[in-house]
Amino acid sequence: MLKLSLFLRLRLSLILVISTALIKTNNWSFLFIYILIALCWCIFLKTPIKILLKLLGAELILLSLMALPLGGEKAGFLMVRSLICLLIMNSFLLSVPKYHLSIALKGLPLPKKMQEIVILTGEYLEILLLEIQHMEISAKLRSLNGNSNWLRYISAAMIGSLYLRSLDRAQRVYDAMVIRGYNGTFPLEIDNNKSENFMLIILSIMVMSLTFSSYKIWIN
Amino acid sequence: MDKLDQKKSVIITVDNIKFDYEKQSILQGISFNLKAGERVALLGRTGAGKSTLLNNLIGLKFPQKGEIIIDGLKLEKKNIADIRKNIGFAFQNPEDQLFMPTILEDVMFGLLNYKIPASIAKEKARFLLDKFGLIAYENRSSHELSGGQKRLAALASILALEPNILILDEPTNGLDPAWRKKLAEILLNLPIKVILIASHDLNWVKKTTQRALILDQGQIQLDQSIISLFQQESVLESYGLPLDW
Amino acid sequence: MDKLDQKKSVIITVDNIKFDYEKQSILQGISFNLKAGERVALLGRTGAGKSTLLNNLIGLKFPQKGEIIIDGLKLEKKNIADIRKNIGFAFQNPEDQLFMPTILEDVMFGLLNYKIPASIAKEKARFLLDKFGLIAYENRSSHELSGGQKRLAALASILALEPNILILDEPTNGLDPAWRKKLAEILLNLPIKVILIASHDLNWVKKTTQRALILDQGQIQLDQSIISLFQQESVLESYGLPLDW
Amino acid sequence: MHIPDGFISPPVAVMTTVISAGVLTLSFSKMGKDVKAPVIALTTAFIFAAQMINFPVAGGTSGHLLGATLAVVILGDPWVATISISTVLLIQALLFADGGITALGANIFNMGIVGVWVSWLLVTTIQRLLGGAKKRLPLAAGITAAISTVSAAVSCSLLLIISGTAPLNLVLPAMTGTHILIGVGEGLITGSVLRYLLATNPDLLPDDESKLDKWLVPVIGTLLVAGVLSLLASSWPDGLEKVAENLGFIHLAENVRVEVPTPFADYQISGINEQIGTSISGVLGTLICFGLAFFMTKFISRKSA
Ligand SMILES: Nc1ncnc2c1ncn2[C@@H]1O[C@H](COP(=O)(O)OP(=O)(O)OP(=O)(O)O)[C@@H](O)[C@H]1O
Ligand SMILES: Nc1ncnc2c1ncn2[C@@H]1O[C@H](COP(=O)(O)OP(=O)(O)OP(=O)(O)O)[C@@H](O)[C@H]1O
Ligand SMILES: [Mg+2]
Ligand SMILES: [Mg+2]
Repeated sequence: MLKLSLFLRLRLSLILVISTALIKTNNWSFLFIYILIALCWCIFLKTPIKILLKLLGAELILLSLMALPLGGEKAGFLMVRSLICLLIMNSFLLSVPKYHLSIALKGLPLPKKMQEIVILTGEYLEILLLEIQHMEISAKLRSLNGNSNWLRYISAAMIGSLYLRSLDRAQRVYDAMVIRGYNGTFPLEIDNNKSENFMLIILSIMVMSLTFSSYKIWIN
Repeated sequence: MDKLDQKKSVIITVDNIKFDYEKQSILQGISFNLKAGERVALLGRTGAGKSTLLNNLIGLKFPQKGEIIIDGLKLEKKNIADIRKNIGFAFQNPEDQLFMPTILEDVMFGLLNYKIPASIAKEKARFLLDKFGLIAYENRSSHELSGGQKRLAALASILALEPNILILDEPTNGLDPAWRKKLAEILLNLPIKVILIASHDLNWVKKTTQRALILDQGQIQLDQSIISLFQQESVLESYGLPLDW
Repeated sequence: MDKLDQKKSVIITVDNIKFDYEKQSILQGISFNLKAGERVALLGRTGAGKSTLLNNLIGLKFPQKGEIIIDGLKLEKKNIADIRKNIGFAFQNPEDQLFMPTILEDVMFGLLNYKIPASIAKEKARFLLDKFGLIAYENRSSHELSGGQKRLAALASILALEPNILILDEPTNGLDPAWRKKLAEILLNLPIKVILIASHDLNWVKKTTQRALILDQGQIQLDQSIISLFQQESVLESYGLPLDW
Repeated sequence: MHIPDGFISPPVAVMTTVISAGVLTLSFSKMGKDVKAPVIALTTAFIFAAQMINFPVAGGTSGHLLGATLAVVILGDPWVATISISTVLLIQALLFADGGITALGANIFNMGIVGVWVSWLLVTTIQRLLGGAKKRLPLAAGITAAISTVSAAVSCSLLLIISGTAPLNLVLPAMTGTHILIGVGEGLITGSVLRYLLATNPDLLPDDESKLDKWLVPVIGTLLVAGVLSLLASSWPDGLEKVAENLGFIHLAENVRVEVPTPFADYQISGINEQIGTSISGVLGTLICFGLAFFMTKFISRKSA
C-alpha cells in the first residue's frame, strides 16, 4: 500500500478537518459523505480502533456539554460534525510514532519565526513534561499529603521551580545555538516532494469544492 | 549461593519482565531477587536499559509482561502509592527531586508530609544537610547550586525519610572524589534493607556493593558477587566495562 | 616549564579575573595561559567554581574584574560572536545542546548555519554519528535516548564544526567505561589547538590530558603536569581529590 | 474554553482567523528586538507543562493553570505573551486534538488576545491601585487572572452566539458561571506561583514601572468594578445552578482527557489530589473565595478613587 509521508498525512488531515467543519449546518447528506471519507481515512491510516473509540468517547462528554442545551436536530448535527473532525485528527495523531510530533510540526505551513518557536517548544515540551512527572513522583515517593493549603503550596512550588529551570535552560539552549553559529535564522531542511505536493493540491481542490457545494452555490 | 543466603527474606522479586519502547525492545525477560541486607550494583553499557529497569521497579513505566513484587506486594497501578512509601528513589537528574523554594525545605518536605512537627523536621533536615556539606547553603534555592551540590541535596532529601529500599540511578555522577568516598561511607552505615544502584563508576561500585547484575542485550547476563566479578577483567570488558576506564 | 613550551603560541589568556555571584564570591583572581597543543584538565572539589570559570571563558557570564583573551581577541560583549566561532563548548547537561527534532539535524545544525550545502552537511553529520555509535538512532528525537547516548549526541554535534578550541564540562559524566575509552581516543586524535576539560574523573583525565589546574578557594592553587601531580597523592587528597575514588 | 471544530460558523471562523493572524504578525513586529526564540519557546513549553499540574482549589476540587496572566507577568510583554499563548493553543489543537483546527483563530482570539490583553491592562492597573509595591504583584495578578479568565469565556460565548450556535440566554450564564469558578482557581494558582517566584527570585518579576498613562488607571479601575458587578448580576441565578450541575462534568471530562491515549499518553499525570469530584463545601468554598477577591477589588478601588 501507498505510504504517505508524515507531512502529507498532516496536511491532508488538516484539509479534511477544515472542509468538514465548514459544511453547511443541517445539511445531513453532505455530512454523510464526510463520514465515509473520514472512515476511509482512518482505515487507510490503520488507526487502532479500541484506542480511537476510547478517545472519542471522552471527547463526546465535552461536546455534549456544549451542544446539548441547543436541543434537537441542531445539537445532533453539531456533535456529529464535530466528531468527524475529531475522528480525522485523532486518526492522524494515532498514526504518528511517539516523539515524532516535533518532526510533524516542521511540516506546518507557518511563517518562519513562528515555526522556529513552535519547533523549539515541541522539542522542550517533552523534557518539561517529563520533569513535571518526575517531580510529582519524587514528591509521592516522599509521601506527599496534607491539607489543601500545603498541597497548593507544593503545586505552586513545582510550577515555580519548573519556570526557573525553563528560564535557565532557555539561556543555555540559546547559548548552545549561538555557539554553533545561529544568527537569527533557523536552518530547517524540509523535504519537498513534488509529486506529493501535486497530489495535495488536487485533493484539496476536490474536498473544498465538495464543501462549497453543500451551500448549493453552483446548483442555484 | 550458600544456604545462609537463601534463608534471608526476599524483598524485591523481578519475574521475567519484558519492556518494549515503540521502536525497540529493551528488556527481554529479566528475573532476579534482592534479599534483605543486599547492596547490589546494576551494570551495563550505555543504552543497555538500566534506567528503564529502575523505572519499572517504581512503577514509572509498566512492563508489558512479567511481574514485580516488592515487600510482598505485587506492583500494580492500584497499590503503587503504598509500595512507593518505602522506597527512596534517586533520578538520574537530581533537579527532578528539588522543587521547594530552599533546599532546607526540600529536605524537610517528606518529614512534614508525615506530620512530623516542623521544629523536629527542621532539626533533622539541618542535620542531614550538615552531613552532606550543605548547611551553609540551607536557605538557597537549588538553582543556585553547582551540579555536584544539587546531587548531594537530592540525596539528602531522599534519605530524610529513612526508606527501607533505596534505588539510585547513577548517584555518583557529578560528585568529586572526596564526596564519592563520603557517600560510600554514608550508604554503608544506613540501616536500609536493600540498595540497588545503577552506575558506570566501577571503582566506586566495587567498594560499596556486594553483588552485581550485568544487563546486556535485554537480559541479565551475569549475576555474581562483586569480588569474583572484578577478577574477570575480560568478562567485564566484553560487556563494555573495561576496568581501567 | 621548559624553553620550548614558552615559545608555543598562547591561545587563551586569563588574567586575574574575579567573579562573584550575589551571595558568594567564587573566582578571586584567576590567571593562566593555555598554549597551542595543550590538553588541560580543570580539577577541583564540588562547588569550587569550575563551571563558573568555563562559563566566563565563553562569555556566558562576565567577570567583574580582569580580562580574558582568546586567539588574540579580548573577550567582550561586542566580539563574542566572532570568538565563539572557534570554540566548541559542551555544557554539563547534554540536553541543553539538543534542540532539533532529530539528532541528525542536531549534528547538522551548526553546519547549516555556516551555509554548508545540506547534502555535504548530512554526510558529515552521519559520519560523526557513526563515530559516536549513534547511526542507528539518527532519526530519533533526543528524548528517545539514554543518558549516555544524549551525552554522545551532544559531543558529536559540537565536534561537527571542527572547532579550534574545545571546552568541555564533565564530558565523561554518564558514559560507560567503554565509551570513556573511545572518547579519549577520539579527542586525542583531533586536530584541535587547545582542549580544556573540567572533570571529576581523575583516572580518565590522567590518560587524556597533559596538564592540570586545580581550582580551590577561588584561586588556581596548582598548575602542574599531570604526571607529576599524580605522584603527589596527599596533595591531591588535600584538594578533595583522593586518588582511589 | 477550547472551542472544537464545527461549533462556529464559517464567517466567524474566517474573521477570527484573520484577526488572530493579524495580531500575531503585529506581535512579532512589536516584540522587543532582544527577545530570544528559546526564551519564548521554553516559557511556552513551561506554561503547557504547568497546565498538567493539578492544583487543589478548595474542598476536594482541583483545577489547572490556563496561563494567560502568568505569561503576561513573567514575560513582561503582552505581545510576547500573545505569541506564547497562541503557540500553546496551536500545539494543543494539533497534537492533542484539544480545540478545533478551524476554531484555532477563535481560540487564539479568546485566550491569546482577549485573555492576554485584559490581563495586561488589569494587572498593571490593579497593582497600582494596591500601592504599586512588587510584593503586591501576586495579589494583583491573582485577581487579574480570575477576571481575565471570565472575560475570555465571555468572548468565547459571544463568538458562539454570533455563530448562531448557541442562544444568548443559555450560553452566557452557563459559560460565565462555570468560568467564575475556574477563574477563582486560576487566580489562586497564578497568585501562588508568583508568590513562590517573589520568594525565590524577585529579580525576575517586573518592577513597578507601569507603562500605562495616568488617566487609564481610574478608567480601567472603574470599568473593572462595573464589569464584574454586571457580570455577576447577569449570571448569578442561572450561573449558580449551572455551576453546581456542570462542575462534576468538567472534572470528569478533564480527567478523561488526561488519560486519553494521544501520542503523549505516557504522561498520565494524575493530580496531587487524587480524589476527584465535588462537594457542596467545595462549591461554597470557591464561591467564598471569589466573593472575597471581588469585595477586595471593590473596596480598594473605592479607597484610592
Ligand atoms: N522513549 C524512548 N523511546 C524509544 N527508545 C528509548 C526511549 N528511551 C530510551 N530508549 C532506548 O532504550 C535503551 C535503554 O535506555 P536506558 O535509558 O534504559 O539506558 P541506560 O542503560 O540507563 O543507559 P545510560 O547508561 O546511558 O543511562 C536505549 O537504547 C535508548 O535508546
Ligand atoms: N546562581 C548562583 N547564585 C549563587 N551562587 C551560585 C550560583 N550558581 C552557582 N553558585 C555557587 O557557586 C559555586 C561554584 O559553582 P560551580 O557550578 O561553578 O561549581 P563547580 O566547580 O562546577 O562544581 P561541580 O563540580 O559540582 O559542577 C558553588 O558553591 C555554588 O553554590
Ligand atoms: Mg540511565
Ligand atoms: Mg560544574
